[in-house]
Amino acid sequence: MSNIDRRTLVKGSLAAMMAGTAFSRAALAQSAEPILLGVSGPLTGPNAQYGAQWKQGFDLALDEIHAAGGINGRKLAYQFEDSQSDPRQSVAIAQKFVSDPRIVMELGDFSSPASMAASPIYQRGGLVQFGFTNSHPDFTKGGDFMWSTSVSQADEQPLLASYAVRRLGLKKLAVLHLNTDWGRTSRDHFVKAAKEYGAEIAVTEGYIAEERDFRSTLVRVRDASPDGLILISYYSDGALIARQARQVGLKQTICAASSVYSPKFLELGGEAVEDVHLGTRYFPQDPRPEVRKFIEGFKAKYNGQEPDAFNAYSYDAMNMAAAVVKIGGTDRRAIRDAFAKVKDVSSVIFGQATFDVESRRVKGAMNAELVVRKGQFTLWDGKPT
Amino acid sequence: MSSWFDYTINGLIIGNVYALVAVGLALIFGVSRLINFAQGSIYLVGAYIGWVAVVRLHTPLPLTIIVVAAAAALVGLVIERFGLRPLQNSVRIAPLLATIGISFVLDQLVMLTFSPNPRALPSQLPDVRFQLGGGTIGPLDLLIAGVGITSALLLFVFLRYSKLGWAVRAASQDRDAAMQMGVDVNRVNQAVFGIAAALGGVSGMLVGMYYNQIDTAMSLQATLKGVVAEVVGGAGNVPGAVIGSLLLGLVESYGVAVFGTSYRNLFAFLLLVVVLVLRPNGLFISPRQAPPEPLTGTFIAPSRPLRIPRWALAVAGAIFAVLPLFPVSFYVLQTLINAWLLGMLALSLTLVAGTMGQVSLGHAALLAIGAYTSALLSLTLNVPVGLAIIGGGLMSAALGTLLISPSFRLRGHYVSIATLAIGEIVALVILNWESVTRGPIGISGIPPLTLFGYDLISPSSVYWFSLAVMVVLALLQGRLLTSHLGRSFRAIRDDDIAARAYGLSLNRYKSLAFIFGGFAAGVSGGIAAHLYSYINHETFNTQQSILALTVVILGGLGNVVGAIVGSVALVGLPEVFRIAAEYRILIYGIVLLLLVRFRPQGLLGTI
Amino acid sequence: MEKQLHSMLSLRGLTRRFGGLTAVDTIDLDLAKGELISIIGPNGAGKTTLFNLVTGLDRPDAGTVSFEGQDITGLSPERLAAEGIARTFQLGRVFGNLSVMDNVLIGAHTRLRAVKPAVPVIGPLLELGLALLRPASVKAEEEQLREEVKAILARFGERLLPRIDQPAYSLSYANRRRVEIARALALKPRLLLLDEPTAGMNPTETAEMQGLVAELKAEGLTILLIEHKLEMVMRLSDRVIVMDEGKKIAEGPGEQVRTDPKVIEAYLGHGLSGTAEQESAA
Amino acid sequence: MTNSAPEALLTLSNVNTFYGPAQVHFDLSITVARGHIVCLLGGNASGKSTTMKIILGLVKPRSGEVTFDGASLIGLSTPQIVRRGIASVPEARRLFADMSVRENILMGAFVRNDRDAVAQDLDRMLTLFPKLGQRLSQRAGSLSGGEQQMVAMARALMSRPRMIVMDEPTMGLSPLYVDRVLELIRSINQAGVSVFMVEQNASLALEIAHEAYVLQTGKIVLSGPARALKDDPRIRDAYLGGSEAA
Repeated sequence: MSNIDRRTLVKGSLAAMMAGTAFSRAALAQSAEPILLGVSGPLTGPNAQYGAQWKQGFDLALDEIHAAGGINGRKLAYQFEDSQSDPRQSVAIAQKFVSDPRIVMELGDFSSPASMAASPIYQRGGLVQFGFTNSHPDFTKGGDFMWSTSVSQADEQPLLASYAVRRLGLKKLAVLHLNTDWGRTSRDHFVKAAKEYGAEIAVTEGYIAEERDFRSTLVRVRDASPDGLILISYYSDGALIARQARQVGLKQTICAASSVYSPKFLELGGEAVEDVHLGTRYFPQDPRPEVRKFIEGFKAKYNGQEPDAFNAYSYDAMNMAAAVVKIGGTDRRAIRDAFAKVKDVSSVIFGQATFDVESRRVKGAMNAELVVRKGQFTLWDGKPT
Repeated sequence: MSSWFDYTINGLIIGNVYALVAVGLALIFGVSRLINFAQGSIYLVGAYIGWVAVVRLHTPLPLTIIVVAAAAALVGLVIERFGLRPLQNSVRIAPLLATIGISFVLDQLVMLTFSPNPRALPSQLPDVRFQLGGGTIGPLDLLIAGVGITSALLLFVFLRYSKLGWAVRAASQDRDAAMQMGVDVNRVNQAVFGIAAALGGVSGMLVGMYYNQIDTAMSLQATLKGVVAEVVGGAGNVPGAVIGSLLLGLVESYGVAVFGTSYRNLFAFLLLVVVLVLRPNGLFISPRQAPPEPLTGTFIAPSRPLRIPRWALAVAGAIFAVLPLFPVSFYVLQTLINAWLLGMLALSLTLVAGTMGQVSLGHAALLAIGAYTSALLSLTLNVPVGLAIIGGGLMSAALGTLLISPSFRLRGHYVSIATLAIGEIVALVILNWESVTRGPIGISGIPPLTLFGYDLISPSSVYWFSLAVMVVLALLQGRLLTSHLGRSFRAIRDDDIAARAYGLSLNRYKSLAFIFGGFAAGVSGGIAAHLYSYINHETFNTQQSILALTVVILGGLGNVVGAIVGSVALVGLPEVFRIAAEYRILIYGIVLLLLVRFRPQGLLGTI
Repeated sequence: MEKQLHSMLSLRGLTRRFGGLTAVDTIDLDLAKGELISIIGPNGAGKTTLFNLVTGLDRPDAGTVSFEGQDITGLSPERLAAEGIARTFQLGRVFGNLSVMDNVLIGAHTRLRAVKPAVPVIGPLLELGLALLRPASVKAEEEQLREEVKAILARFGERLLPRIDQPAYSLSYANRRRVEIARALALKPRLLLLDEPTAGMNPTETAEMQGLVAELKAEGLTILLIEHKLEMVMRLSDRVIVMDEGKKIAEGPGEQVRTDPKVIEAYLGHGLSGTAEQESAA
Repeated sequence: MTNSAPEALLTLSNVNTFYGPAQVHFDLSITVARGHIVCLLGGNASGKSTTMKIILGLVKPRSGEVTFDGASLIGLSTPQIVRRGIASVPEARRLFADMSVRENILMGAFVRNDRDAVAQDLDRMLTLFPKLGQRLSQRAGSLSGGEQQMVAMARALMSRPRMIVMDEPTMGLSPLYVDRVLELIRSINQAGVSVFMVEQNASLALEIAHEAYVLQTGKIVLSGPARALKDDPRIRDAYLGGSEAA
């Protein structure tokens, strides 16, 4: 530790630091210690639930990776630092990871402010920041060390729009979206696509994450007399909106973004989410082998608990990290380069994931059209609700 | 027409929900003159106890209510006995800070026990809906309204006709005189906390059932809305709190109706500021005459500050200045950079809250103004980063002072509440003013720090830069404090009436304090923007304001060195506790409580 | 009542109500330059409210206040301080955390010139700049004021000078009252309002204070005094005004007021003051 | 009233009190005999009000003993002391301003549980203070100073105390009320309640007191039977004012 620091201090230059990292890596390569990944994410604070879900996905993936012999015989491990999704803490964590030679790659952070504030440090420090939930369009523009498997909303939203407009035949839409960078970007892509498909956007309403009461918002929606409600929401707020929509007597078809896909959505929404349509990456009966393995493994490890989207993201992310480390070894630059080399990594979200080197994202997320029937996510049978 | 009816009904329904929290807050404020920031946490605890009762123990509703009320009351009693009673004779701000610390601890305990995942809390009432206007209401709406109104009525009857109720009222009006009538004031406090907590717990449970959802993030929101409703109605006034809550619900609902959903909270906080400006004591409390003589500061107690010799400061400064030359990790440097940035904010706040006595709870807004100004100047107008940061400081000084000026005529707690609201308003304007601030997308690609054409990107150079800026600001502030302005600020803090009688215009000097402090905060925000390269409306949030206030109180109000020491301590502590992972915020909360308990005048003392 | 040609302060029909209570009820008063008028009356008679109305801390519901021929009704206290009206407070309002020196320097606030340039609008910003830069003129002014403060404090003998750097909260009650008076003097007032300056003082201290007020009067200062200690009132006052329940019930030279049956009935009473008792008995 | 060494009801012996570093009382010793009116004279800040607070347990002395009816009061809370039979009329009345006059008076009976007797006592107060009858439902804060004093005294009597301590009961009252208050104190006393009063107005106090103490900056400088003190030239100098002129 002090080895690299002393060197960097003398010159204070980044090149020296990188050299130091490479140097110390050589010494480490021989050891039987696990290959260490850094994770920066929320374990406390308002987004703590997502950090907890990440852990579940990571641990499941690691079990499988180790069962399959690990990374060329070495184990893979992660060091989870709590950032509370706060940029001030994520930058400190970034420095910590960058200057810790054991860390070969970083995963996270959760929110865009926390992730993107840390990006310059990872970029300059030459450590990959693998932001697997960062859908902000500018995230990967932070530099060539920023990679993401978060589904681009430019890809996802047209699929949702197609589901709503073309398949369900909705013509006049009310869009409710989380007023965050994600929700806003998603809304814009959705609106654009929906219009292209010939739908009219009657009203769009952005709400803040802490909002729980949507009754007045839904009166606005009602007055716009749409024939469908589009929810660009997470599962907790999505469930709240669906419940309240039914309570105030809105009977229109509801169509939601894939981010509501979670058993919690069913639990929190109860009867109100019956017949809600949603796009998703996978579904419980999905015959794809990677999905079966994930769902069954998850249920077995976590007492029958159903996995949700964030579990899947983190599970995939850990698998992707393993694939990258297999190619890139433990050299930080080689790892960066390995992202461009990995091909067809088995993935719950993408089926087979391969990075687009230009955008440093993965294209071609799987999409299934689901509907909630009898309290279960089921593949839509094409019948109107 | 029918839509307006629906908006009205919806406003009243959500108003009822707010009332459940506001009534408890009002009851406590009435007796203790304390805004209980832990009320939302009790609400949270109630919701989870309700979950245990309903989902695990399958209790019927009446029993659920009794269980939740009893358990929450117990929590309230514990808070009163161990958290607040020991602070009875310390500075008035100490209990306020203690309630903040208690809320940290409670929220974390719930999170650790139940995991942060949201849970469904099924309603135990039959799901029948009654048509009302264009919408429907269900039995829970009626139950919540019933509980709100019934508890307000019961409280009214209790206060008016029971012996203990009389004791509560007597104690709230004159503690000493009540004691002289044989009233055991500690008992009264306990009773009040017990009742308020029972009410808070039951309301958390009912609201959880109402939304079929409970999670650990519900606490702060509940507190914020409850405080707004309570202050609008007139702090300490129970029926006022109910009416304030309904009014808040209506204003929010109509705000949504007219301007759209994302403006909702903007209207809530605007309502609060407008009410405070027009009727500084809330709608239902008659304006009081000037506070009785002698008045020695609202929050400030006399204390002997710890004098640190100049040479010691110089030595400490020198050690920190040469630190990057030694083998310390970049992580340590980055942590200290965070401390220096927080230090600038704390300098700003210790000037306005400590030296000037305007305890601001919305100081993060000044960071945000500085950060956005600097980011936009450098991005869209290509202003060199160094100048852009100064521009951010100036904008924060000017705009921040202008925005906070409505609070200049307020005193004590009301200043804190008004600034809290103003801080929220700034964040919401940033969210909604998309043409300038890019709304929720935020500003990315902010150029890194540069100085005279040199990029400051290595941690050491950023460290030196931020340290230097902070030291310069600290020295300037030290100089300010020794000038006639420092004297004038402190005079206004100690006794604004006497200060006015000697020609000190409150507007002028409060403005000057905010201009100087706003500059420091704006510079801090500006540096942060260039350091992070990306900011949005959530980067500078209420938690930052609370953290800054904690730093200032810990360091000692008005104490320049204390602000810096406090910043290092409060940035450092959570990092030190990092090994404790999920437990670190809990530990932090406990450390905070202990500090408040044993050193309420701050580590270095009030100046 | 004789008409004052050069009335420094005149009140006409001054009235202030609080709820149902009329604290100050149509009060007329004329105070000539150099004159000392005492206001006496039971607590709650409205004396302090009257002071608040004159110094701008409270606004009258009716009536006018004029100072040197100018209508100053409803002006802010800070404006009135700049006009040269200084006051002390009934129970004392010192700045607890400020040193004695700083307390008295606040009194000189309205006289700051070098550091408070009389430029409109940007004046406050210049004030901030000057406070930070502290050019020679500002330093000199501060130095000179500090000397003045010491001279003022010297009027109280050794009571305050040795405690010049102590925070006011550490002072005895009587010393806090002295600090208040010193602060008022530092304003170089044209009109001084003293609200019970000897409250809480023992006979020796009272005598000292009486001497000081007499000195100030001899120096030509115009003074309005609220005081309960009758002897002091009788010795110092040119005229005495007696208030009761907000109304002026008597006005005139001390001896005349003291023997006024209305005053004896409402304020002095029978057996309230040794002297009054004897005289009314006589 | 006889002077045959009546039994002591309340005693303070060698009490030393501090506020922070400042000493307020120096070896204060005071005795209130059963059935007597005892008055403590002194200027502002001489420590008079603190003496009252010590008796009521609102301020704890650093050393010394306070006994009431033979038992120590040290360490008891104010409510406990009130239950022992000491009622108070605090300085500046300290009514509960937003409560009604009736509620204020009944607050005085807070320590009692005999509802019927309390109701009777309320009626007795109204015969003692007839003017309050019409004001019962009014806010106490809206009363005049004299009326407030009546309420404060009625309130104190409602606990059926053995002793009442009063802090400047005549302060700021018009002479009409001063006379009335003095009459009342006398009649309360004649009904068997001992009175300890703190007063600045020496001539008034000495008129009705049996014994008096003079407190100056925390020390008792004079004490004795009121009649004797009334003629003491030192008292005349310090408190009766205008003696030189006379």
